[in-house]
Amino acid sequence: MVIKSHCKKIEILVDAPLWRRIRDQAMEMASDGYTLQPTLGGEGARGRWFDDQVTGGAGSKVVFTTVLEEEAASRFLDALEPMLEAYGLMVTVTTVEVVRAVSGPSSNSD
Amino acid sequence: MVIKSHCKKIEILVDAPLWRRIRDQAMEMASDGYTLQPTLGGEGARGRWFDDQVTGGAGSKVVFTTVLEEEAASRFLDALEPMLEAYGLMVTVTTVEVVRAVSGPSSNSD
Amino acid sequence: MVIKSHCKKIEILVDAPLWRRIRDQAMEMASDGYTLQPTLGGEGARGRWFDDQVTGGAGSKVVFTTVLEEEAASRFLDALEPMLEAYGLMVTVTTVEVVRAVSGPSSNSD
Amino acid sequence: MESLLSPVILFFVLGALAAFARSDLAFPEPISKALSLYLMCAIGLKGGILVAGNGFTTDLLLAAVAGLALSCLIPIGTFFVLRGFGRLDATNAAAVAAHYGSVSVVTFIAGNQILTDSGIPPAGYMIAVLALMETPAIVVGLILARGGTNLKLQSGNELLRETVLNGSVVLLTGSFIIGLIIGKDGFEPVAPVFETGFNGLLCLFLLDMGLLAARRIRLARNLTARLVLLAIVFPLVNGTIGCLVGAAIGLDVGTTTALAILAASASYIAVPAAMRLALPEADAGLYLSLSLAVTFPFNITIGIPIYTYLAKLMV
Amino acid sequence: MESLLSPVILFFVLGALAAFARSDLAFPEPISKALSLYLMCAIGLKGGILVAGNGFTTDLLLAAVAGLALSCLIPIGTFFVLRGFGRLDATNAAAVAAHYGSVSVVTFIAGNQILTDSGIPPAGYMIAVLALMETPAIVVGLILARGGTNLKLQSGNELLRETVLNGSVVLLTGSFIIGLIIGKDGFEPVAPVFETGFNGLLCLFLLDMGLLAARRIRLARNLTARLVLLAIVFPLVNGTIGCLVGAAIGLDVGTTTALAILAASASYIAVPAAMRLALPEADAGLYLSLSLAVTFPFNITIGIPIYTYLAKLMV
Amino acid sequence: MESLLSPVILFFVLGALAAFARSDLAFPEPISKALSLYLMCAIGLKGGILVAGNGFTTDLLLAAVAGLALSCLIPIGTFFVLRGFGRLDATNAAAVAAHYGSVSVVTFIAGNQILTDSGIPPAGYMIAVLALMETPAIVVGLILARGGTNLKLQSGNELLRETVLNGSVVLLTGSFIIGLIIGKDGFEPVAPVFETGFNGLLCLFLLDMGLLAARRIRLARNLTARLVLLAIVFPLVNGTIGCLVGAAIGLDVGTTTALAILAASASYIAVPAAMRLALPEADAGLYLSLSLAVTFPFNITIGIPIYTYLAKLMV
Ligand SMILES: Nc1ncnc2c1ncn2[C@@H]1O[C@H](COP(=O)(O)O)[C@@H](O)[C@H]1O
Ligand SMILES: Nc1ncnc2c1ncn2[C@@H]1O[C@H](COP(=O)(O)O)[C@@H](O)[C@H]1O
Ligand SMILES: Nc1ncnc2c1ncn2[C@@H]1O[C@H](COP(=O)(O)O)[C@@H](O)[C@H]1O
Ligand code: NA
Ligand code: NA
Ligand code: NA
Repeated sequence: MVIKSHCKKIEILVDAPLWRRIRDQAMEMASDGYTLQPTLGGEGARGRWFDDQVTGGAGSKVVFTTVLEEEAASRFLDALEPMLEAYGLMVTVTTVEVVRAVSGPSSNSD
Repeated sequence: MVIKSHCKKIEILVDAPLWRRIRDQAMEMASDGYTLQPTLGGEGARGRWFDDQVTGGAGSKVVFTTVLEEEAASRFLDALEPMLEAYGLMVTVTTVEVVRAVSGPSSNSD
Repeated sequence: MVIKSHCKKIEILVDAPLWRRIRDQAMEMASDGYTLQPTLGGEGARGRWFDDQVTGGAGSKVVFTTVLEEEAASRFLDALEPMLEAYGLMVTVTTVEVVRAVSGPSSNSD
Repeated sequence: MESLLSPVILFFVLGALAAFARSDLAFPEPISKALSLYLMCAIGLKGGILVAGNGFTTDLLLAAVAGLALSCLIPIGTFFVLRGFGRLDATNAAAVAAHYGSVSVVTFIAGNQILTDSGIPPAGYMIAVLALMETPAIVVGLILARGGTNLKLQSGNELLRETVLNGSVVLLTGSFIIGLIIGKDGFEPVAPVFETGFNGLLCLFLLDMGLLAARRIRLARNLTARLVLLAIVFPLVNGTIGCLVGAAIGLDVGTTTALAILAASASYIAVPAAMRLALPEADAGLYLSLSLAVTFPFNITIGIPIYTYLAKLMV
Repeated sequence: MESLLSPVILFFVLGALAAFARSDLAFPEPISKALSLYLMCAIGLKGGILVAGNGFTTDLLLAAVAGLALSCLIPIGTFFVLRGFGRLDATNAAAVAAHYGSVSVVTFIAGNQILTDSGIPPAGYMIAVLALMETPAIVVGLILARGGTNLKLQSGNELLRETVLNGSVVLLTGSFIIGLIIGKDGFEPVAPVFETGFNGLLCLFLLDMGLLAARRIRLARNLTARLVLLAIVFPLVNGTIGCLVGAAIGLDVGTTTALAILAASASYIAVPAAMRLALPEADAGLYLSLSLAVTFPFNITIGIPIYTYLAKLMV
Repeated sequence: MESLLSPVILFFVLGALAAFARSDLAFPEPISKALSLYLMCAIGLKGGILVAGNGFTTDLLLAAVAGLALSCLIPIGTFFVLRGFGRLDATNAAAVAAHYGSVSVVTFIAGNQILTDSGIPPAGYMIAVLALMETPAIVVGLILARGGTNLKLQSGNELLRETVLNGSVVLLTGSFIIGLIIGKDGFEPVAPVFETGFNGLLCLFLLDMGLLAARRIRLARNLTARLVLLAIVFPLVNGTIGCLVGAAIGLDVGTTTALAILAASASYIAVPAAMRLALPEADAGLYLSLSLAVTFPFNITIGIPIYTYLAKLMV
């Protein structure tokens, strides 16, 4: 059992058609994995939205989560910068411990 | 890019028919947004439940998430108090950093 | 209103057919509840997966969340150890505050 | 007893057995929801077309008044029995009472099918009566609860949305009106979906309801023997009253039985969400278990044949 | 006006009214998606079978060329009107223009149904024209946008996937080809689902679209009166152009009307996701509101009768 | 080769091509699940009604014994080949072997359809044989695995739930029994959904399976050339054995072919979840890829015509 402290869980609320770009960015930044979760709707400065599968997901969002080590996380956030405005991303960063069988959240670790 | 530290992510597990009341409360407390996520089921002191869309969601729950600054968060929690018991809410509060293009999680901020 | 600090929110990404075993383990460790959430897909060292309900959920995962007090949490994590490898679990532990109407996250508490 | 061997009932029993045996058989929730929307559309259309054919008759008016009266009075009776014999507090008694005053669309549909197969189809206008009976009991329930607690709906708006604007009420009423407008001829091109497919899809839905009802009973807590007993006595008593009223106002056997089924049945589609909103401190597990896991299976299997028998006696 | 009282339109109106009244009536999203997939399969098959029966004709070729030309030219016209009168920036104008150059499968299907019921069915090959018109406007829109911004698709791969490999395009084209292969005889065993059930399922889908369109308009922001006006003027102008072109190349009344409907309609299934990817800084709420919440209901209720009338005048 | 051009197969190919081309075409998961539940209901009912008509015959008994024997023995053979030639460890070999011993309902249904269209329909009781063959291989697989590892099911309860109480087994068996009870007459009112609609919905499901199978192959890891080869050799060998056994016990051509299809097919609905539970350390991606992404498409397109040919030779 490996418990890795001080990892960063980065959760990104992103429009459904755009999540693959976030993934590509994350995988480049030494992330070794991600998980996608569905949403039902929400509201923010850009208005209200609800999940709707008819319009090809143009108005729907998903939560993209990746857990990274501190340093990789900050590089990833920097890489996200140009997308923040254009894609209307909502990003939260939480400090977590990760428990896995063998390696840690990033491949080049302990 | 604006990185705001020490924000509070408040996640509320609430019965599907009641989430709009939580939203109204949150929006009053200077929250500038929220996100809803689906659940599959769960168990607690009030027993076990599973998602069931036939009975109008009376037995289903959703996760209502809103990110607030520290002070707004504690006002929001106070405002939730009368609902905690009646609605059977399960509330968790996590300290997070928020990364957005421009403003922070609450409209009246930096 | 009871606000309990320093609780541990344990989130476990687990294959859909296996979540009941995690629950049994959690309920034994003085957890007083859990919540299940759906996922859409993900990727890790064991490859990529996507939600697929036809194959009996063999390839799908769910997020099992339980909030425990610190000491119960570490006992729970120890009990999970043998499953980490075999089940391919991804576990994150976050420190949270819990707000409930009456008791705390574990039944034998303040 | 023949009707107990109809595919519709057999699928319900299959679902219930599967859930009791703890099989992992389950319908995806969106499918359950879609099937229930479909059934309401189809039954609404059918009602509208029948009424379009026969016109608005005095029978319709009498049945409507009778239905409305039953849905307002039944909650009052059940409320006091639940308070007394059932030992529930006012809020829970009122919430449960509202379910029994309202109606179960699926019970009505199953009954309608069985009666039609037995050669005594209820009048088409009973579908309008069904729609009328869905919501008044919610309001009566809230008035009853208000005697016992200070909590109320945060806005009249919410009450409106959860009663007359409740999805199932809107769909049933809307389809009924569309049926009135298009009539038999306009219905023809859509009949393959809404008529020919009805029985088969009803089977699938009842399979699902069997699963849901049995699963609900396994989750049930706070279900005392007294309450379970009441969940069987209520439909028997209300069904008998329905028969008496139907016979008194001169309805035919099938239509009288339909009125009895409406009186006997307890809502589990329209009312639960309304109660969760209006009386959040009531125990949702309780009213869902009673209406969905006890009264519904009872009516589907045993109740409907009894009400049919009684109606035949009385009319 | 008869067609306004067809069940298909009435269900659309029911959905829209329910959403405006803020009823909680809603279809589960997977069901909406499944219904739209079903409709595309069914219409594709039908087109293929009709063309298999009649062979590839010069009419088909002419209509295809006309359709392609319209879907390339319409975005250019709308783009400049949106920039000028509509006061949109280049990115948003281009994104909206792409929607109007492309087509709405559901509007086409509803029109097809109405025309067939009125005894002037469009030629089967119009379904091939429909498929051809889905994607060119996306490319034209991107070229128009490129004048105003530096952002582009991250890879040609993505553009390909979002245009010719877009799910709805693949399904429509694939079913069309299957229809061509199996022909009338091979279709028979699957006809109960894809033909007999079509009308009824279309009703359910349009009920859902009424809900979605009205809900979308309630969420709309940044919708100026000028833009709403354009979302009504565009279909009228493009529909008229479609009629003129159809008449000019010698199509019959039904087929001309179908071409007009294609020209007049705005995509809300294939194009929005492509635009979200290709022009992420454009306002998705804006183009969805215009195409789904304004133009679509306009075409379904008022537009189609107008184009039919014009086609009858011109042909 | 005619059968390769049936709509059912063409839709499967369309789905596979769309997924290979990385189109974003996808069915919502609840719809896939619902379609598979529907197909199991429909095929179960059909089997029950056919057996109700013909009674329990010695043929039925012989076929049942043969089916049971095959489903117990096939995993043993495949296990050792997977260990040796396939180079898998005991756990993975056992998990894969269980899939090949069990059956694929969808392959059976597609084969049944094709045989019926070719005028050699299999006996109705083969649907009972299908149900019987679903679970024994799971138990055999676990016994085989136990030789190589200490891990076991945490409770016999779980094993029970995942074998005889597995959703698809319960639904198939339950519908079969309902079919037995209601017979041909009771089936009539539900036939439009369960019979008339069957072919069309099967097309939609196979479109979806084409998408899933191809997507699965794109995700596959640890798939060696040796294993892919085995996933083609296994159905060929098992199918041939099935033909031999069917001919030996005196079944007709269609029924022999059906037995061969059952032997040749590999489960991907009932077994995977059971294996995930019972042998969690086995690689789910591996057994899903082999059964769903290699053997299933092979059987659907090439295998079934071969088994039909062999059966015609041998019977
Ligand atoms: N304070 C917040 N808490 C939770 N979710 C938020 C918050 N602000 C924005 N969001 C989510 O992020 C989406 C985009 O935000 P915005 O760009 O502000 O419209 C919203 O629609 C919400 O779903
Ligand atoms: N310790 C916990 N961890 C995670 N979820 C919980 C916990 N306790 C309660 N819940 C969730 O909150 C719901 C209501 O809790 P209760 O009021 O205790 O029945 C439960 O059904 C669970 O879904
Ligand atoms: N760094 C990570 N961040 C988020 N999710 C992850 C991460 N690593 C793995 N996962 C999830 O856990 C699953 C199993 O991981 P693995 O065992 O590495 O294949 C993956 O398919 C992902 O859904
Ligand atoms: Na009642
Ligand atoms: Na157009
Ligand atoms: Na087999």
